[in-house]
Amino acid sequence: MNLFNKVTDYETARNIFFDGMTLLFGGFGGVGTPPGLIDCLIETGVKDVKLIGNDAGFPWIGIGKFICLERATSLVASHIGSNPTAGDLMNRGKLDVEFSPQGILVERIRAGGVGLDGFLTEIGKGTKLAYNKPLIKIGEKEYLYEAPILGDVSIVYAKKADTFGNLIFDKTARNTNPFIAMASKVTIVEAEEIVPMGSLNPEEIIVPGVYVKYIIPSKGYNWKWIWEMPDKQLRNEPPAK
Amino acid sequence: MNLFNKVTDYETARNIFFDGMTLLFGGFGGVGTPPGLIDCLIETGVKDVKLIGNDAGFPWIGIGKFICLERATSLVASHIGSNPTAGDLMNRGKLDVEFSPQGILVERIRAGGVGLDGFLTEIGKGTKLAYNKPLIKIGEKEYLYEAPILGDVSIVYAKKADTFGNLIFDKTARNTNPFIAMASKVTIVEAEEIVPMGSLNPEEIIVPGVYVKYIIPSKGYNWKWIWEMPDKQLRNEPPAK
Amino acid sequence: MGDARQTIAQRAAREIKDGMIVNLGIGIPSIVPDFLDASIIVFFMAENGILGMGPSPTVNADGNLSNAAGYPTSILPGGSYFDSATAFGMIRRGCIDVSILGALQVSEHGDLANWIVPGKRVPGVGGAMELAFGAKNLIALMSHCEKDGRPKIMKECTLPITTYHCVKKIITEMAVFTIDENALMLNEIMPGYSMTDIKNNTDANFQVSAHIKATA
Amino acid sequence: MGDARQTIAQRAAREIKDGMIVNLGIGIPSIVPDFLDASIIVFFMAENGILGMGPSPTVNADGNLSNAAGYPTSILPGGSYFDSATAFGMIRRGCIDVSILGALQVSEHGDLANWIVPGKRVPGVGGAMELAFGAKNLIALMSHCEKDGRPKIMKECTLPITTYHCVKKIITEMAVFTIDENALMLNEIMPGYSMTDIKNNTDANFQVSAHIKATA
Repeated sequence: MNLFNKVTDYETARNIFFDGMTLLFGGFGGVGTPPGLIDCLIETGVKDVKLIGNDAGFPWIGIGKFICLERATSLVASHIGSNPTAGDLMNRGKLDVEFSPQGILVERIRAGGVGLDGFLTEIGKGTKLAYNKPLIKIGEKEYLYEAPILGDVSIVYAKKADTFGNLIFDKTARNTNPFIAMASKVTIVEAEEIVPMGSLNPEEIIVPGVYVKYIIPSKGYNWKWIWEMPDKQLRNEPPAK
Repeated sequence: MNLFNKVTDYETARNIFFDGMTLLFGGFGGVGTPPGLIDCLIETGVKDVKLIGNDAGFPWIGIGKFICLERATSLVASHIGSNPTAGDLMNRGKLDVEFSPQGILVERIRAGGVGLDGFLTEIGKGTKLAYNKPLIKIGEKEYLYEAPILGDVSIVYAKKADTFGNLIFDKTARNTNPFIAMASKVTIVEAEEIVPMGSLNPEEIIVPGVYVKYIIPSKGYNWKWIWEMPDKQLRNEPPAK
Repeated sequence: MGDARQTIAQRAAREIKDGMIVNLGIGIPSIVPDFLDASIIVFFMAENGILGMGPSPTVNADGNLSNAAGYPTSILPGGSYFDSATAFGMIRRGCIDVSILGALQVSEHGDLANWIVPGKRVPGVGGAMELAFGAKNLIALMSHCEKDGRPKIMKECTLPITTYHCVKKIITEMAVFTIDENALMLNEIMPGYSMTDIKNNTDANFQVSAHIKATA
Repeated sequence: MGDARQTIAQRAAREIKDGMIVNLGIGIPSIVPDFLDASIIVFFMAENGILGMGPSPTVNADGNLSNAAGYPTSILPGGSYFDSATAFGMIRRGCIDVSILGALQVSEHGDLANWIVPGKRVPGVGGAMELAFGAKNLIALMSHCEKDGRPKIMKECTLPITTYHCVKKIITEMAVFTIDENALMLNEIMPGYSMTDIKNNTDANFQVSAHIKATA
């Protein structure tokens, strides 16, 4: 069943995280962020983490839970509006936030994941987000250079993984996960279901197993979704440290 | 059934092709090249066509049938080894061939299809294929700039299309088709089966319908595959003009 | 602002025609589908990776089926799921007929500011830059003024710009403006408001359309 | 060359170990799987877009299930289909344990020439540049000499280079060489050939391994 020795447990995951690592996390507003691996990350006590992912989650949801603990030193994301604590940490100089246009960010992660050395775009040209990006002239036009992103560790949430690491996703929980899965030295997948090789239709596989190092069974989301928390006060409060 | 007026016939396709057009064709060694649209292209008599696709097919298979008629002026491809006539035309100065590394070519088509302005890579640096490509210095390293590819018309072969143009493909006939489908002003899909909206599982759709303008029913491949033609002589002969 | 949000979303829904591909940003735009005529067929896409969103479910909400705001949605026949790189590919490539975004400020030239209030509110840029760059038609929705009464339609934005010269239409609870060739034009006055209200609450030069109407 | 092809492919098959991800180019490499021990599990990938290829089918060949040479193949449990951009993503990203390519010439420094004979044979570069660039281990397969007897293992390639300093091992019908730190080393002499044959047919400086063996 575990021919490639990829199927493992949270104990293994715990030993992969390290202080100062660049951590890529799948998910979009917490949807598709692996809940068990977030808790595992929190339990390890790792610090000085450089985070890269679509957004800061909500204080109780997704990567937001970890951000609120002030153990990340930087975050590259497209927005942090749903997590007031992240904005607060940024304004207090405790979290270095680099904003990237959302589609540009996922393309930078893809570029890393597929071994390209970055790309050119006009998006963001002339705005505050372009301040640290080289301007490249091709013909008569100038473009921003967007560098590829590669991480030390990626955490991914999948609907099903087979024992080779082939992945499929569930509805909009797919989002950034396929490229997050490709862009780190070590990719850990939390899967709702782990199935034998041959159980997945080869046409429906989204991420081929070559990119996946570890697979861990999930117990599913363990947070309340934003629409399940009518109390606005409660929503915006960070969890206890 | 045809709510979006995308489902049509070869008569419509015939009127879309024009002299001097840049034509992007799906397929890899003819596998996944739309046979009905190739015949339709041949019948129209269009000329001075600029072709872009993975390879030159075989003399009897895929785009090879059209190339042998000497109505293409140029071809951007990764190899033409399976179509001796293409090599012959190139050596006689009748077909301007630009070779691109295979994966770089499909990424250039993808870049066009997803609205990026090209990318950087080290692949091909220092070789004859790099002669016309800008060298871009980022930090201490130099990279080749690879420009995006956009076509006038794309021809695509799909297993199933729904009436909105959502596409799924069959096994290795997928190859370059998803990105060819995204990278032209007008995309025509030849589909083995056309189904109502809602018939395809939303998780398995490879190309969302927004990229597809026309859908035409296929009668399937009408050529013999290379392994079905044991006569080596016959294989390499171009079809009668 | 509760009622104003409804009013704005309801008016915005009328911009959406049969067969269109539509993107809705977070905030007010995300409630626009609730005001659509059920007879028209529209493909709503969201940048997290869905095309063909249906109405928000009232029961059995699924955490893995959400719009770009993180709220539950549904999928219609012909819809598809994909990764967010594919979603932004569509956006940059010009496949979106109309994009409806929330705004913090819009200038009379169509400059959009919607990603940051330095030192205070830090929502972030999200997908707005790509949407503003790629959409065939960009509509900005916002309350006409700040809570303290300061106008949000201005000669020049005071907040950092998301994208220059991109907004084609502004819908507030007071009015509908169009922006064409960099000129702002008042087209509609919303119910309960007067020309005087709009003049007093707009800090921009604008013309008044010869065909101006009170919105029904 | 019929027999030589078989000999080369059979020897190349021994480079493939349990659990490896392997890419095979067109030509001789495409017949390597036919010589694999059935007991080992290998994921063959091809750049058209398949991972987990099985043996070539002898009946019921499917035109839509082919290797990168356009010939029919099959898929094993755990295999997947994808587009060719994804295929090359894996290749550039270093996911391929061993890549086995056909060659026209290889230099003693490991330079590979396999895409064009100017004015004559024009196969084209295919995916060789990416494979040579990204694979953890690159093995070149070729007949030891041209049909007219000219050596193909040389001090410097005379044909245009595909990728510099990339070949780690050369397998011909006469011999197996390794290339390490730019130095060519003879490791094995194939059945039916002698050291003299190899010296007479190789136009490159090479050392002879202390552990040289005749291939069983």
